[in-house]
Amino acid sequence: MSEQNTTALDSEISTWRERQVDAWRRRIAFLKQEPMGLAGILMMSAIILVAIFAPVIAPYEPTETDYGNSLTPPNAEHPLGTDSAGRDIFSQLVYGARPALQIGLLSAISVAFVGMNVGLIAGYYGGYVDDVLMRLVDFAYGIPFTPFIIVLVALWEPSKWTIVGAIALLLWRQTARVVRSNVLNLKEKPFVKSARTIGASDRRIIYRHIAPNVLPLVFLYGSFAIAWAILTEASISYLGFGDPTAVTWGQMLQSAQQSQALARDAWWWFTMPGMAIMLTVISAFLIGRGYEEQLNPELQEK
Amino acid sequence: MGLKEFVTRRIIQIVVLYFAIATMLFFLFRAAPGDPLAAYIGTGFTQEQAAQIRATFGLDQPVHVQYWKYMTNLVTFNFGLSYITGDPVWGIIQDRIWNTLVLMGTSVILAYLIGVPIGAYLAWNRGTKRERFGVVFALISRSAPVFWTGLLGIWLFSFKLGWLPAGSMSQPGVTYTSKLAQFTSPDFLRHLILPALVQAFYFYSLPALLMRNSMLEVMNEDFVDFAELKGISDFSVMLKHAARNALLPIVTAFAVAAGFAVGGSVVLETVFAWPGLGREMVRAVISNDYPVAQATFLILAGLVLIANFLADLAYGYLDPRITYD
Amino acid sequence: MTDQRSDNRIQRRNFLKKAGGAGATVTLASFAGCAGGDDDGDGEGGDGDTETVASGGSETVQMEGFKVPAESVLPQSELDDAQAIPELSLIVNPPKAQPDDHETSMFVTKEIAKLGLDTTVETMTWPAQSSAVWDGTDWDMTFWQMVGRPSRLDPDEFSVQMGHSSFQEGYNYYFWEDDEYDQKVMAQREELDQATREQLMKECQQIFHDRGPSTFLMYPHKTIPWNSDRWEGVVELNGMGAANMLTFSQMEPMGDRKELNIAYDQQLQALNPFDQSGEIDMIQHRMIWDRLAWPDESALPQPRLAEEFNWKDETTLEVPIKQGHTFHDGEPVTAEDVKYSYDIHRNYSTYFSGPVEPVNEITVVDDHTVEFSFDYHFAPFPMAAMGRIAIIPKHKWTDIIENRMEVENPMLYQEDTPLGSGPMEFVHWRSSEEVRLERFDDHFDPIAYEARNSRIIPSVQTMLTQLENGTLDMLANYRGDKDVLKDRVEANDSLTMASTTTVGFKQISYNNDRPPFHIDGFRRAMNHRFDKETIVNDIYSGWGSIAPNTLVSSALKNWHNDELERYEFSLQAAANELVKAGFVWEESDGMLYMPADNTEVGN
Amino acid sequence: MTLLEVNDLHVTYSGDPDVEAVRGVSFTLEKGETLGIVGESGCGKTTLAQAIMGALPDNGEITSGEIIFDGQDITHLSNRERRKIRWEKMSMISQSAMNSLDPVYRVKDQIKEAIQEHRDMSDKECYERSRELMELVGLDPDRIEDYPHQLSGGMRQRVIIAMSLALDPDLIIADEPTTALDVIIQEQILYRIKELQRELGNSMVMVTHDISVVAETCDSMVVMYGGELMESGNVDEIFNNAHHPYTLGLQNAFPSVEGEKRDLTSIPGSPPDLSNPPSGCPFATRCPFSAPECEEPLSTVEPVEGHQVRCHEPIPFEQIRNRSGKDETWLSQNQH
Repeated sequence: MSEQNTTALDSEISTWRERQVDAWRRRIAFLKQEPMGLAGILMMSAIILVAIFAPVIAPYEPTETDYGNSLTPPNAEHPLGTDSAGRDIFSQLVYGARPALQIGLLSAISVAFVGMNVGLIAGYYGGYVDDVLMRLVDFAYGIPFTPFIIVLVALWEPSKWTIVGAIALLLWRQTARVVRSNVLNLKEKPFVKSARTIGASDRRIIYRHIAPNVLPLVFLYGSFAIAWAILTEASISYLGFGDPTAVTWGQMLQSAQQSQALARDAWWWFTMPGMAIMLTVISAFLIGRGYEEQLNPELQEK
Repeated sequence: MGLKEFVTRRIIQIVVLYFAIATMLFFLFRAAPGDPLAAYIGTGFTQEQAAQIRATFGLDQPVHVQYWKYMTNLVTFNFGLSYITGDPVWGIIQDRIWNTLVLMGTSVILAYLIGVPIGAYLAWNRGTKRERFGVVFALISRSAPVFWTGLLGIWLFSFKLGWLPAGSMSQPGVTYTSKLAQFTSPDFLRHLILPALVQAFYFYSLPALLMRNSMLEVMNEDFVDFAELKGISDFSVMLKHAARNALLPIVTAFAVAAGFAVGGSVVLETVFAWPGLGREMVRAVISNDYPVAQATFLILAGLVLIANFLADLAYGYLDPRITYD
Repeated sequence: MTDQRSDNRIQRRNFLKKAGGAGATVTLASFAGCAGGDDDGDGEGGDGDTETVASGGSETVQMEGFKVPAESVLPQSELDDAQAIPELSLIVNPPKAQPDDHETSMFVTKEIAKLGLDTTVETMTWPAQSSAVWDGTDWDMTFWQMVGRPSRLDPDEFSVQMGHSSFQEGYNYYFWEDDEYDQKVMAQREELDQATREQLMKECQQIFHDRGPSTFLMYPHKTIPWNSDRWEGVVELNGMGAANMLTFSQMEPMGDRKELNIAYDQQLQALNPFDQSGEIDMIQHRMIWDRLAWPDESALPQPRLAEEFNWKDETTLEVPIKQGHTFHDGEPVTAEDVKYSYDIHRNYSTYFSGPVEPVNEITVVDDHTVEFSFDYHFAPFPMAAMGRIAIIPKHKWTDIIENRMEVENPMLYQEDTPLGSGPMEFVHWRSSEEVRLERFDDHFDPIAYEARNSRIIPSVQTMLTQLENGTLDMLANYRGDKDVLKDRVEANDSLTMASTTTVGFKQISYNNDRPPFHIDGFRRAMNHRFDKETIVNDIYSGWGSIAPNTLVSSALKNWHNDELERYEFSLQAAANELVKAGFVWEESDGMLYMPADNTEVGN
Repeated sequence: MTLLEVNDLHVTYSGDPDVEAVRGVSFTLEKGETLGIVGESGCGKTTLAQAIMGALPDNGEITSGEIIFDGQDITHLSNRERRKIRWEKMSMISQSAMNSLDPVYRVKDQIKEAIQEHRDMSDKECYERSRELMELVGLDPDRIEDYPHQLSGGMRQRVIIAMSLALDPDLIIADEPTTALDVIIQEQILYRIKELQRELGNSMVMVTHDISVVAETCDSMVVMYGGELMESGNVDEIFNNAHHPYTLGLQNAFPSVEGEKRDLTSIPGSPPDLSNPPSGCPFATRCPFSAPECEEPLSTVEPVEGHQVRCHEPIPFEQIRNRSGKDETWLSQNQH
C-alpha cells in the first residue's frame, strides 16, 4: 500500500469510526427519549447487575436445604419464602439470573451472528448462493422449534448449552430472511456502487459498508432471541428435560409443579420464578420494541 | 408465471423439504446411544427371540437399506412400528393430528380475532395513553411462559373455581360416533375453552403489534386521505381501506404464528393432558420410542410447511400486485 | 416383558447434600459431606463408632472416619499395580426419567468413596443401560428395579430367575453364583409340602443375604385412594395394593353411580392377550380375558374358569372347566380353546413362554376337560401359568394368525375390538385418553358395576382434584407428594386410602464377575455404606418400606425370612469387612487396594 | 352568482412554534368560472385549497375568517355535514393523485364507492357511469377493470380527474394536478381539464406554482406570497397590467409556452419564515423596490376595477413594471 493510500485508508477508518460512534450516540440518545426502550434497558441492566453480584445479594446458598422450615410463606428471614426442601426462593431467583442471561445473551449473539452473515451473503451475492441459502432458511422454517429442542436435549445432554446450540441452529432463520431483504435494496444504493467502483473487495463492501446499516435490525432480532431463549429454557425444564443440577428459573418451576406447590397453596413458590422470567423477557422485548420505533420512521409519533 | 406454476413449484418444494427433514430425523435418532428396542424386548426373551423381534422391526438390516425402506414407507404414511407397543405408528398418531389441529387452529384463529382489531384500535389511537398501555400489555402477555399461565389458569378456573375441567378432552365414559360429532359436542367445547384461551392470550400480541405497525404505515398513505376526501365515514375508511391493506403482512405472519403454535403444542398439550401430537411426542421421547417420536415430529413439520404455503397463497390472493414470480 | 420400564413419572426430589454437620432437625437423618470435603469425622448420624476395630490387639491407624490395624496400611512401594482398584461407576437412568434413583445414586457413590475409592455416577437412558448391563459385562454397579406383578406373589420367579447361576444369561445379570443356593432354590420348586418349601426358601435368602451380591433398598408402596362413599368391597391384596383383580371383580357401587372412573398416569401400551406389559394393561387384560385360576387374598391360586385343578400324579394335572360359559360374541368356551390358548405360548416366543416351558403335552380329554403333562413336577404352574395365561377364542385367532398377521408374532397384533370371555367387554380405547369396558352380563361370576373407564391423566394435581370433585372414583397409582394426599383424604370424609408394600423392589447390584466385586468381603463392605432410612424416608419420601438384602419382599409374610439381620450403616463396620478380606490402604492418599493374592476372579 | 366567497381567512398549524400559513386572504369565485391560485411553494396556497375542501391535516385549523360556499358557511362544519358536501358538491384532485388509488381495489370499484356514497345508483348504473367518465378523460373504458398498479402515472391522474367529475360537483379544486408528470403528459392533462371545464361548466380552483398554467386555464387569478394575497383579478388584466413586483418577478421566472422566447431570471432569496411573519409586506426583504414604508401593514389598492393589489407603491407602478422587465433590477438586488 503506497503512502498515499494508507493515509486515505486511515482517514476512511477514522471517519468510519466517528460515524459509528456518533451512530451509537444517536441511538442511545434516541432510546433515552423513547420510554419503552429506556425502561427495557434499565430493567435489563438491573438484571445483569443482580446476576453479577448474586453471591452478595443472595442471603443463602441456592441449594442449601433446611427441612426445618420448608414451604414457609414470605417472612423476614426468607423475603420470598422457601420451597419444599426449605431452600430460600429469593436466593434461587438471584442465582437463577445467571443461567438465564447466559442462555439469553449467547443465543442472541449466535442468532445475530449466523443470521446476519447468511443474510448478508445471500442478499449481496444473489444467484445460486442466494437460492441455496434461502432454501436452507426454508428448511429451518419447516422445523417446529420446541419439538426440535426436545429431540436434541433427549439425545444430547440436558444442559443449557444444548438449548443455546439448538437455538443457534434454528432461530437465525428470521434474522437471515430480514437481513437479506434489507441487503437487497441496500445493494442498489449509490454508496455501495461507489465503493465497488473504487475497487473495494466484496468482503470490505459487505462488512464495512452494508453491515453497519443492518446492525440495528440484527440487534432488534437479537433482543427477541434473548426473550425466546429464556422462555424455551423454562418450557424445556418444565417438560422434565432440564438439567436438574442447575439452579434455573425453569427448574424451579418444574420442581414447584412436581411437588404440587399450588395444591399446597405455596403460591409464592410457583409465581416468583414465573415473574422473574416475565421481567427478563419483557425487558428484552422493550429494548427490541424501543429499537423498532427508532428503526421504522413511519412509527414515529405523528 | 401464473398461479398454477406457483402452486406446483411450491408443492414440489414442500415435498423436498419434508423428505429433507425426514432424512435429518432418521440420522438424528440413529445417533442416539443404546439399543432402541431395549424398552420392548426387555428381559423376558432369550437372545434369538430378541434377534427375531429385531428383525420384525427391520433393525437388523444395514443402515442404507433401513433408510431406503424408511423413506419409501413415508410415502404410504407407514411410519414403522412403535418400539413400546409394536403397533403401527400411523394407527397411534392418526387421530391425534385432528386433536392438535383443532386446538392449535382454534387458539391461533382466536389470537387473530382478538389481536387484529386490537392492533387496528391501537393504530387508530396513536399517541394516546391507551395505545402505550395496549402495546406494553401485549408484550407482557407474550413474556409469560405458556405452561406457567396454563397451570395458573387450571389452578384458578378448575381447582379453585371449578368452572372449567382441568385438562383432557372429554368427560369419562363418553363415546362419540365420529370425530366431527366429538368436536362439536358441548362437553368437548367446555374442555377446549381453557387451553385455547391460554394459547390465544400468548399469541394475540403477534397479530396485534404487527397490525398496529402496518396500520400506522398504511394510514400515512395518500389513498387513505383520498378516501376521506371522497366523503366516506372514518370507520369505513379504516375498515375498507386502511385495515384491508394493513392485513397483507399479517397474513404471512399467520404462517409464522401457526408454526410456533404447532411447535408450542408440545408444551400446551402436556399441561392440559390434551391427547395431541405434541404430548405424544414428549411421551415418545421420554420412553425412547423413536419411531413415534420421529413420526410426530414429521407430521408437526408437515403442518408447519403447509401453514407457510397457505399463507403465501392467501397473500397472493389478497394482494393483486403479487404476480407469483 | 421388561421390569425396568422407564416409568414416565417425571418426579424429582431436589435433595442435595447439606453443607457441614450443623444442627439437623429430628426428621433429617443427616449424612456426611462429600468424600474429599470437610468430613466431620465420627460425628455423622448413623455412623456410630461403637464398632470395635477388627485388629486383633495390634495398634490401630486412624483413617478418615474409621480406624484400621497398622499392618493394613502400606506405603506405595509395597503395593503392585494389580492391586489398584479402578474408578467404580454406578449406572442409573437420567434424572428426567428416574429422578429419585438418580438422587440416591449420587448420595450412595459419595458414601462408598469414603472407604478410599474413586466412584462416579454414569447416567444412561434405559435402552443404553439395558444393553450395557443385560448383554454386556463392562460395568461395575447398576441401579435396578423390578415391579410387583401377580405372578410374583409366588417367590419362586424372583428367587430362581434372579438367583440361580444357570440364569446368568437372563435375569441373573449380575453373575451371582452359589452352589448351595442353586441346589436349595431348585429343591423348593419341587417340594410338595408347603412348610418345607417355606423353610428352604428362607435358607436361600440367608445365603443370598450373607454373600450380598446386591444391595436391596426398598419394597415400594402402592398407595390407592378411592371414594368409599360410592364404592365398597375394595380388597387390599398384600404385595399388590388395593387396585387388584379381586377388588375390580368384587367391588360394588353403593349409590346410583354404576360406572367406575379410575385414573392412571401411564399410557396403556397394548391390549393383546399374549403381551402383558404396563400396569394399566394388567387390569384391562384380566377383565377382558378369563384365566383358569385366580389368586386369593393370601396370594394362593383358586379355581376360576377351571372348576378345580388337581395333580392326578407327579407330572399330570387334570383341569375340568366351567360349562356353558361363552365368549363375548356368544361362542361357547371349550377345552379346545383352552388347549389352543396354551399351545400358542409354546409355538411362539411370547410373554408367557417361560411358565409353560416345563409342559410337554396338553390333551383335550372331553369337551370341557384338559390335561397338562409335565417333564417334572412344576409346583408353581397354577400360579405362574394358569393364573396368567389368557383363554382366547380359537375361532377368531386361527383366522388372525393364518391371514391377518403381517408380523410373525401374535404378540404384535392389535385386535380392533379385543374378544375374550372375561367379566367385562371392550368398548373403546382412545389412546392416551381413556379405555372403556362394559359388564359382560352372562359371565359365571358377574361384577356388580356396569362399566369401567380407565382415564389416563399425567398430572398428579388434576387426578387429585377430579377425585375430590367426584369426576373420578379411584386413583390406580398416585406418585405425587404423600403428605398432600394424606391431608386431602383426611379433609374429605368420602375418601379413604390404603398404602401396601408390594413384591417389587429397587436395588443396586454389583457385577460379581468383576474385581473387586468378586470378593464377598468387598460386597459386604458395600452393603454397610447404605443409609437406607434417609434414602427411603427422604429421597423416596416414604413411598416404600426399607428392604433387607432379600429377593422375597416383606409383603409375602409366610415366605419372607424375618431373622435377616440388616447391614448396619457404618463406615467402621465396612472397614472391618475389608480388613478381614485382606484389603489394604495406601499410606499417603488413603486409597484402598485389593489383597495381593486375590486380584482375579476365580483364584 | 358567486359560488365561493373567502373572507379574511387565517389558517394556523399548531406545533412548536405555531405557523400561520394563511394570513388574511379574501377572494370570490363566480359559478362556472376558474380561479387560479399561484405562488412559490410554502406561500400557503395548498393550505388554502385544503381549508376550502375541509381537508386540513390534523394540526391545521382555521383560526379566523370565513368560507361561504354556494351561500352556506362551511368554515367550521361538523364531520358529518362536511362529508355530505364532499365530492357531491366539491371534489379535489390532489398533487399526489398518482397514488391516491387504493392498490387492492379495481378502478371501477373505487369510482363506484365514491358514487354510491352519495347517490343510490345501482351497480349497473355506476358501471356505465364509470365507463362514460373514462371516455370523458380520454381513457379506454375497459381499463376500469384494471388494478391501479396496471396503469401509468398519467392514466392514474386522469382516473382521479374522472372520479372528481363523477357526481358533477359545483366546484373542483385541483391542487398542482400535473406537477408530478412530465411536460407532454402535463400539457394533455391541462388541455383535457380546460375542455371538460368548458364543456361541463363546473367552476374550478387551480392551485399551481406555474404561472403559465394559470394563463392557459383560468379566468381570474390570485397571487399569494408569505401566506398573504399580493395581487388578484382577471387573468388577462393581470398578465398585461401586473402591478405587484412579485407578480412581475413570477412572470419573468416562467417560460410562457406561447410567448416569445427569453431567458429567465429567478427572484433571489427565499420565502419568509411564517413562524414569525414580518409585520409589513412579506415580500419586502426580496423586493428590489422596497422602501421603509413597506414595513407598514399592507392595505388593498384597486388600480382597475376588479384588479386588486396590496403594495405600498414606493415608486409608481409604471416604473416598477418597466424596471422589473430588465434582469439587472433583480440581479443588482444582491449587492446591498
